[in-house]
Amino acid sequence: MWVAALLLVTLLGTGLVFLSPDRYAGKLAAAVSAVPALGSIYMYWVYLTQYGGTGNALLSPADIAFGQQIPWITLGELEVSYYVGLDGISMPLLVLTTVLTTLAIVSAWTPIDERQSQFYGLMLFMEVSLIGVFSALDFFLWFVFWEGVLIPMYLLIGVWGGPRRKYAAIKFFVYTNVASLIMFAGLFALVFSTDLTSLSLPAMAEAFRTASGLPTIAGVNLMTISFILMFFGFAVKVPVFPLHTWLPDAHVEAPTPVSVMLAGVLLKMGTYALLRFNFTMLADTARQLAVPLAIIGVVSVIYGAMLALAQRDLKRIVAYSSISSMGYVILGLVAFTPYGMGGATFQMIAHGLISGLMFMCVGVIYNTTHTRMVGDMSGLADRMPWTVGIFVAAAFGYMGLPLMAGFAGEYFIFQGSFNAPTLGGAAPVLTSLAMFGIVIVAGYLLWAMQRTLFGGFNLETDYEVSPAAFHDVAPLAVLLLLVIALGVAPDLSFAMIQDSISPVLEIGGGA
Amino acid sequence: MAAFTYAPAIVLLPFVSFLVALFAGDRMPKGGALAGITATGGSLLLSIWVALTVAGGEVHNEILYTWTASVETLQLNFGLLLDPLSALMLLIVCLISFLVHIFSLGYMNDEGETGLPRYYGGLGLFTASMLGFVVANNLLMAFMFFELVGLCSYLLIGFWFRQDGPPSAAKKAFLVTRFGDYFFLIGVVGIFATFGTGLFAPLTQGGEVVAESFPMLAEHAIVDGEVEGIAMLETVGMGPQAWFTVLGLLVLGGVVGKSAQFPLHTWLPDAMEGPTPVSALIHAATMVAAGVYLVARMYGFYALSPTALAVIALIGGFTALFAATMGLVKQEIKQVLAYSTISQYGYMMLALGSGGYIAAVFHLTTHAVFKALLFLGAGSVIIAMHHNENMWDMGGLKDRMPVTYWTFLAGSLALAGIVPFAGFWSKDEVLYEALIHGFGTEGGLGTVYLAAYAMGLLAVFFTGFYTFRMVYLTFHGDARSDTARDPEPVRWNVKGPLTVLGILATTIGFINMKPVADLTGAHIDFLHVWLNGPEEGGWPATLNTGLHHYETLLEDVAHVAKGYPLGETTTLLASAGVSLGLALAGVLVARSLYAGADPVEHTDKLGGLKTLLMHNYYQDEYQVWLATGVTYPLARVMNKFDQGVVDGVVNGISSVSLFGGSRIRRIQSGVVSNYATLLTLGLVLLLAAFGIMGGWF
Amino acid sequence: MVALPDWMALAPALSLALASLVLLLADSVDPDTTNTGLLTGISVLGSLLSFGFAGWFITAGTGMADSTGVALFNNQIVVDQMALFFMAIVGSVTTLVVLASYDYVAEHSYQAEFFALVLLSATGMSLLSAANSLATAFVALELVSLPSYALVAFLKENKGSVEAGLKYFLIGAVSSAVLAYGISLVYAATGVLRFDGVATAISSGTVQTIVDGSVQAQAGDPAVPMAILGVGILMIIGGVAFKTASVPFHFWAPEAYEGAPAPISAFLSSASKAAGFVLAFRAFAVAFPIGDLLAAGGAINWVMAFQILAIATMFIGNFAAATQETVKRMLAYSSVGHAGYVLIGLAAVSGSGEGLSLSMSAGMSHLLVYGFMNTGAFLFIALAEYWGVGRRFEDYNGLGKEAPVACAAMTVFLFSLAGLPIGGGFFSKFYLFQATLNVSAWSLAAALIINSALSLFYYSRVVKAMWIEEPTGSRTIESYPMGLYTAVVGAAIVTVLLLPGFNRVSEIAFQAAQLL
Amino acid sequence: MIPAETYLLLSAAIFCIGLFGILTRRNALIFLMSVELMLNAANINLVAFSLQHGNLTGQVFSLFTMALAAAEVAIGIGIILVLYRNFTDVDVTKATTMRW
Repeated sequence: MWVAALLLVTLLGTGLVFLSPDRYAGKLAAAVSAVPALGSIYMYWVYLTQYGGTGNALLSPADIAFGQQIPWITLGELEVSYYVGLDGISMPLLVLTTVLTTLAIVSAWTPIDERQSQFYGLMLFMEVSLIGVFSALDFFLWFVFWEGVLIPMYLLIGVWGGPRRKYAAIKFFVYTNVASLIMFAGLFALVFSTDLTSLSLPAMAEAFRTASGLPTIAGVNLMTISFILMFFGFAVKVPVFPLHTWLPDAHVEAPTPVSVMLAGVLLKMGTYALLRFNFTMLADTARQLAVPLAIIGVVSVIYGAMLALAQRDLKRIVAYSSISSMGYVILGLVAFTPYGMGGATFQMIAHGLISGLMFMCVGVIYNTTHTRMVGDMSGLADRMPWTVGIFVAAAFGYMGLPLMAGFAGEYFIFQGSFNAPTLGGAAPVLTSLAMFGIVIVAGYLLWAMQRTLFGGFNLETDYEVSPAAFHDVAPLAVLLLLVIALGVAPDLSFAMIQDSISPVLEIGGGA
Repeated sequence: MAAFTYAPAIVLLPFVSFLVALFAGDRMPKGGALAGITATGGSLLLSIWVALTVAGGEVHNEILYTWTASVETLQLNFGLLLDPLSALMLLIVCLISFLVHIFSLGYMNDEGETGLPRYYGGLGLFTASMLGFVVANNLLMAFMFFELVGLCSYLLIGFWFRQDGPPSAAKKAFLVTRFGDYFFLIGVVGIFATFGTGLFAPLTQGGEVVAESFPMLAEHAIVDGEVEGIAMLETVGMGPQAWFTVLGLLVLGGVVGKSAQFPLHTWLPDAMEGPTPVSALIHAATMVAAGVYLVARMYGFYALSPTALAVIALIGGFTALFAATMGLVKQEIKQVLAYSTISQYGYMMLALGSGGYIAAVFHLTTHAVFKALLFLGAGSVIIAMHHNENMWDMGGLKDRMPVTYWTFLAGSLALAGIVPFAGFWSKDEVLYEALIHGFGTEGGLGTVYLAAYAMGLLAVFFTGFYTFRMVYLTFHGDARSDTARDPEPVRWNVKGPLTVLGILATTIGFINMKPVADLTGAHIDFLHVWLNGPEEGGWPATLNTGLHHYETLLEDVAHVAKGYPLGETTTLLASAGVSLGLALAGVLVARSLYAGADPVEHTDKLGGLKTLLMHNYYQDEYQVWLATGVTYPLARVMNKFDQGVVDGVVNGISSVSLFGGSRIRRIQSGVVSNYATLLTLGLVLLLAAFGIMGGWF
Repeated sequence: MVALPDWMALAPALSLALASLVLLLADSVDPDTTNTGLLTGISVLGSLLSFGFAGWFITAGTGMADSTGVALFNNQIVVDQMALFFMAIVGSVTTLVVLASYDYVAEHSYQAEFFALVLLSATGMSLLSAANSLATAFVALELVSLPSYALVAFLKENKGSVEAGLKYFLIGAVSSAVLAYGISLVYAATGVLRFDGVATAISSGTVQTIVDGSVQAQAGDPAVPMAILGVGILMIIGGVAFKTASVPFHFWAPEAYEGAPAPISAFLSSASKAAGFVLAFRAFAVAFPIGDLLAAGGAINWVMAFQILAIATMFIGNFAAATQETVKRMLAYSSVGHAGYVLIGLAAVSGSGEGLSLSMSAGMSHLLVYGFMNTGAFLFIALAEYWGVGRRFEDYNGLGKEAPVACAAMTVFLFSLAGLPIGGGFFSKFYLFQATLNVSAWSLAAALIINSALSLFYYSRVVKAMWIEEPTGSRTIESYPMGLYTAVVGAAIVTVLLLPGFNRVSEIAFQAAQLL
Repeated sequence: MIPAETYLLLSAAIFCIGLFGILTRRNALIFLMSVELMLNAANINLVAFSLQHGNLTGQVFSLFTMALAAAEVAIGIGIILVLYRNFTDVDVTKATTMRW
């Protein structure tokens, strides 16, 4: 019921905001989005206090929290139902979504100055879809929400974006949709090779795990082919090298609040889906393919970081570094260890908060300077001290400063993958290589900060630079506090993540 | 036990002062300085209390806070380890920090600097982090605070962010140390993965060991062959000693970065862009000591690996000499001190590598005192000189600022290693340990020790020279500029800390007058006793961090032995004599060159060597080249690749599709006759195909 | 419940026919009437009645009791679930189209004729849905075609409209000749035209005849010449392909849809296509059972033929659509592409005929959903034409600001056509996908996936123009025509509602297909 | 009795002639005539096999076909008329304003 309430309230709010006059749309949207935010925080609290030790939603359906199932559609012999519920993996992501949406909406007050009601309406519509993605436990329902995210995102980038917004929007849209279709094909090749009659995720997990006698195509087991197709589909969303090129374009052109959502939550859809589908349902295959997958992850880490080094646009820097950060997640997932997989999940949250924070910081700077180019400005610390202070803190968080969430996530991943059984002798080598990302990330962020924030004040554009408004800085502060809180006490979410990860580790060969 | 109950407050007090200074500093008198002074003063008192308790034979090792308890097989904790080593270090850090806070009143407040809340906040955060590092009872916690002090260093070096130099120096400092920390992090992860724990010392409960420490586990693995539980060895396919050596060397990466050892020393001279009290606190006395402290903290682990010891000794000896030579030609007072700092930490590394655990800690202690003194003295001079740091513009300050002069002189004598000042005792012990272990140890390790010893010995001469070159240029002769003729006076808040440190620099060497003790047989080597503990039972038995344990390991596992080529006493005296002689020689050479009323530069006589030294052996150049000449162009090429090839494929697929579409639509020619033709053709083709298949014809 | 007479089963078709006659009557009473409201009212009433009857019969379970449904006229016409399902599609599309035409034809003469022709054509479609014999099917098909030729060329002064009409007519004439010849060959081979008779002939391998309404073997048991039958079936495929705008008989479609008045384009691309498919479904499922055909040997494997056609149609339609410059023509090509999707209904069948009911029900479901979303999209074009917005993509720039509701509806249509889960199109496409995988038809599945991906690209170009681009020239929209708006918004609402409500559609379609 | 195959050949020939006419002739009217030929080919089949099979189905259907062909021509002529009005020609290849 709770999930349905979240979805309905947000959906109603979406309609309301669409119909509201532009002038009030921002405030109204913030108020509307506060409802699911508070609701999900309450649910989180309930979960934390009452559901401790519950299992994985896919592997032990009896333990699902806030579950609800209503039959919906019958397609041939396939039963589709409205089936939602949460576990320790989706719960933190749900809160991340709702909280980040609210903050992103507040941070949009300043930069969004036209067609506000449509903008905020789309933001809320996206929130509905995102809530759905993280709570749906039926494949169809999930896919409806999964694709439902694309449309508002496409329009948000396309309408309110920068100069090359049309190219970026269509690229994002088509690229990710193609990926979804490929994933879809891979998944259903498998569904129809088993005797599935229900598309609920737990049923799928059960069926795939016990599937036997699958056909082989060109000597390769269908399970492997499906795994690769699905991995491809989700990897685009993550994104993973070499499927990442839509991301920098989308980030650069998107208005800042949208970038916040894109980096903060949308990328996590990819890793969340990887975790749920490839690494839970097809755990055996994932273990077999662990080494190549880990290599992909490590290459993403280094490649993304190196590219970030070559950028001048602050947003592009953060965009490429997101690729780098998500590479860690892949590495953690393939480790199949408590710290590896749990850390990967934790890193989703941590990176969601920190990258959101980084983009917001860049946005606040852009609002007043109207440029994001390193080299077009310097010495901003002189004019907007608090913003810059938070920017510095965020950047260090991004670099993995201890006692901030990013360090916890990355450390867990490294710890988990360093002696991962799935990777064998390659484990320490790959992990060490991936760790080099923390040096490069320090390189480009420190460089960018030195050039833009410090030194004598100078600005190439003709705008008056003044300290940011309270409602611009407040979301930054909130995010920073969350980042620090999770860094100091990772168990706030790591504990529930572990509860839901450990069943995953118990399945599959060699565990 | 009460002292240990309050011990967390040692760390927390400065942290509170950080918050207070940052958020309320601009509404407080002195911009938050008072909060910092109160907090560090409080910490100092508590540290003394802790030290006294430890002196009573009690130690403390306890988990305070579980960072993450979620994975039952490997929980990550924060805990306190209070043993003689950490208690000593607490004292040093609290004391210097307290004095630096007071000094800052003169250096920052009186000079009318803006941004004081930020400054004192940074100092508070630094002190808290440093203390957190010192009391850490496991490697992960140590690493975390190790990183945090790096952040504070960054923030404080870049304090004057409106200029171009400091932000750049701050970036460099963080980046270079981060490079070292990269290896450290691998080491931390590796140690946790290998041993399942990062504890420095075993946790006990009612006399029973409830959690073993990783140095002990490593010892069991190597000495007793208990390798069953260590899955990591199978993964990497190495023997225990080889793998532990790798881990030790990885951790050493962080040490080399933080303690500014070759080749990661380049950041420290640049870090002098920060305010001078910061240089005194962070870049001389405490943070840079973190690396050395870490090696000492996990000495039981390094003592198991002769290779690691050799590397440490060699890095130390080489750095000591290498940095000292660069200090010879510097013109700015803080630059000289910076290279001297690098060089002195080289000595400590040399001591640790060559089995001189006591010597290293001793030198760490004395160095903290006299180098802080020198930096603060330099700060005093800089105030007087209106922030002109060039020694060639100074001269003759002796008479105009006597307190500064005499305390600075005490510090210089200590640095140069002149008897009986603090530096003499500690440096002598470092060299002595290297020497006897060099002679006593068999094989390559002994040779390495002797080579490192030779370099360390040579550096003694240079140390004496550059130290007194600095003293003579700054304080003696005639004033060479107007500001030197009429320097700005300094107040009590500058003189006070200088005096305290001056007295300490003169006297602190007495805590471990090992030559005297050996000669007279009097038990006055207090530090030795302090770190050794009781021979039987007591805290060393509980924690396994006692000197005795380390010596056993060195002897049994690393096969480090003592040898006295000239007999025990003679060797001792000869060693002391040689190093004192060389130091004096250095002082005298400096005197002969620069003591005149109007000294001139002699560096030109060095010829090509001068250029080399002035450019610091082109260390900066090659490291900058690595960053901007190799990495950055590589990144640009990769960017081109990304835009051109990876993205090109994506756009290519779309172009090909669209091109295909534009071809396909051409079929639709608009002429209805053609449609009929194509339609017929299609039908005929189908007819033919199915006809053949069905055998209709 | 009152027991209705059997002939009432044809009520959906009859109400359409009646309405057209009333219109003709009205026209003959007042030949120059411009009382568009009245004419539209009559038409809407008729088509709504038709839709209502169809819906009522479906829910009342007509044709559910036994597999034959209500058989009329000596089994020449069978009203079963399948027929009713398509009658419902025809009724709904016709309703939307005539409603939208209210504004569209207001400025044209011959309004009554327009509506009458639409309804006559719709009557033909309704009848075609129930046709159970090649003879009735052919007649019904011509009843669909002939008025539609005239409708396409309705704008007599407009070159495009006339050209479209000409091409449509010429290709149509050739196709119907091909179809007729095919039917004659089937008759030659089997001796019967009734579907069940043909099926019996194929399964028994002997020529049949019909005596007193029941099928029996001809005296002397002459064998069915499989080669002639095969050629006949192939030609019937051709005739069907024309009506459904499938390759290689699709050439008329882009031009006809582009040149015709937009409501007629909607009508043709949705309802007429559905009518073509119902003929195909019924004929191939009932008259030419694939299992028996293959067992007999030497005959045509029409499943393979449909697979080839489906893949070719999907690719040609979508790839050509991707590079169009005008919105209407893009939609026209996309309509061709969708014909390819629906052809999966006859292509995703295993050699023994398994999976046919699943794939057919998938095709039917898609046609129903498509009926709303595609009609809606074309009606939006009608709206744009009504406003004098140009034909090209650029001309749609910034339309979202001026007409947000209509543009939002159009967005729903387009994304639903692309298969995004914003409307029923997602499920219907998935249903088709499921059908392909059900029989492991990988190539069909791949074609479906690739083309869906591509289609998103060109559909989103319209969305981009409407919402993202800034308007280029000055354009003022003065009026918001009631009829068009009602139709467009109504279609959009139904399209969205078909997402949660798809279950009902798929269930009915599946039952209907199973009953055959 | 002439065997049925002969009629089949005849009808096929007529069908092909019609088809050939469609492919080669540009005049809309001749196009239309060609279509009529093709339809009549079907009629020949229907009538011939009606006799062969001994039932009337084919004959009845051929009547339908003729009627429909007539209707088709009526519509066709109308369209050709407006074609001539708009393009001042009855050449079917002239009307190419829409293509690709």
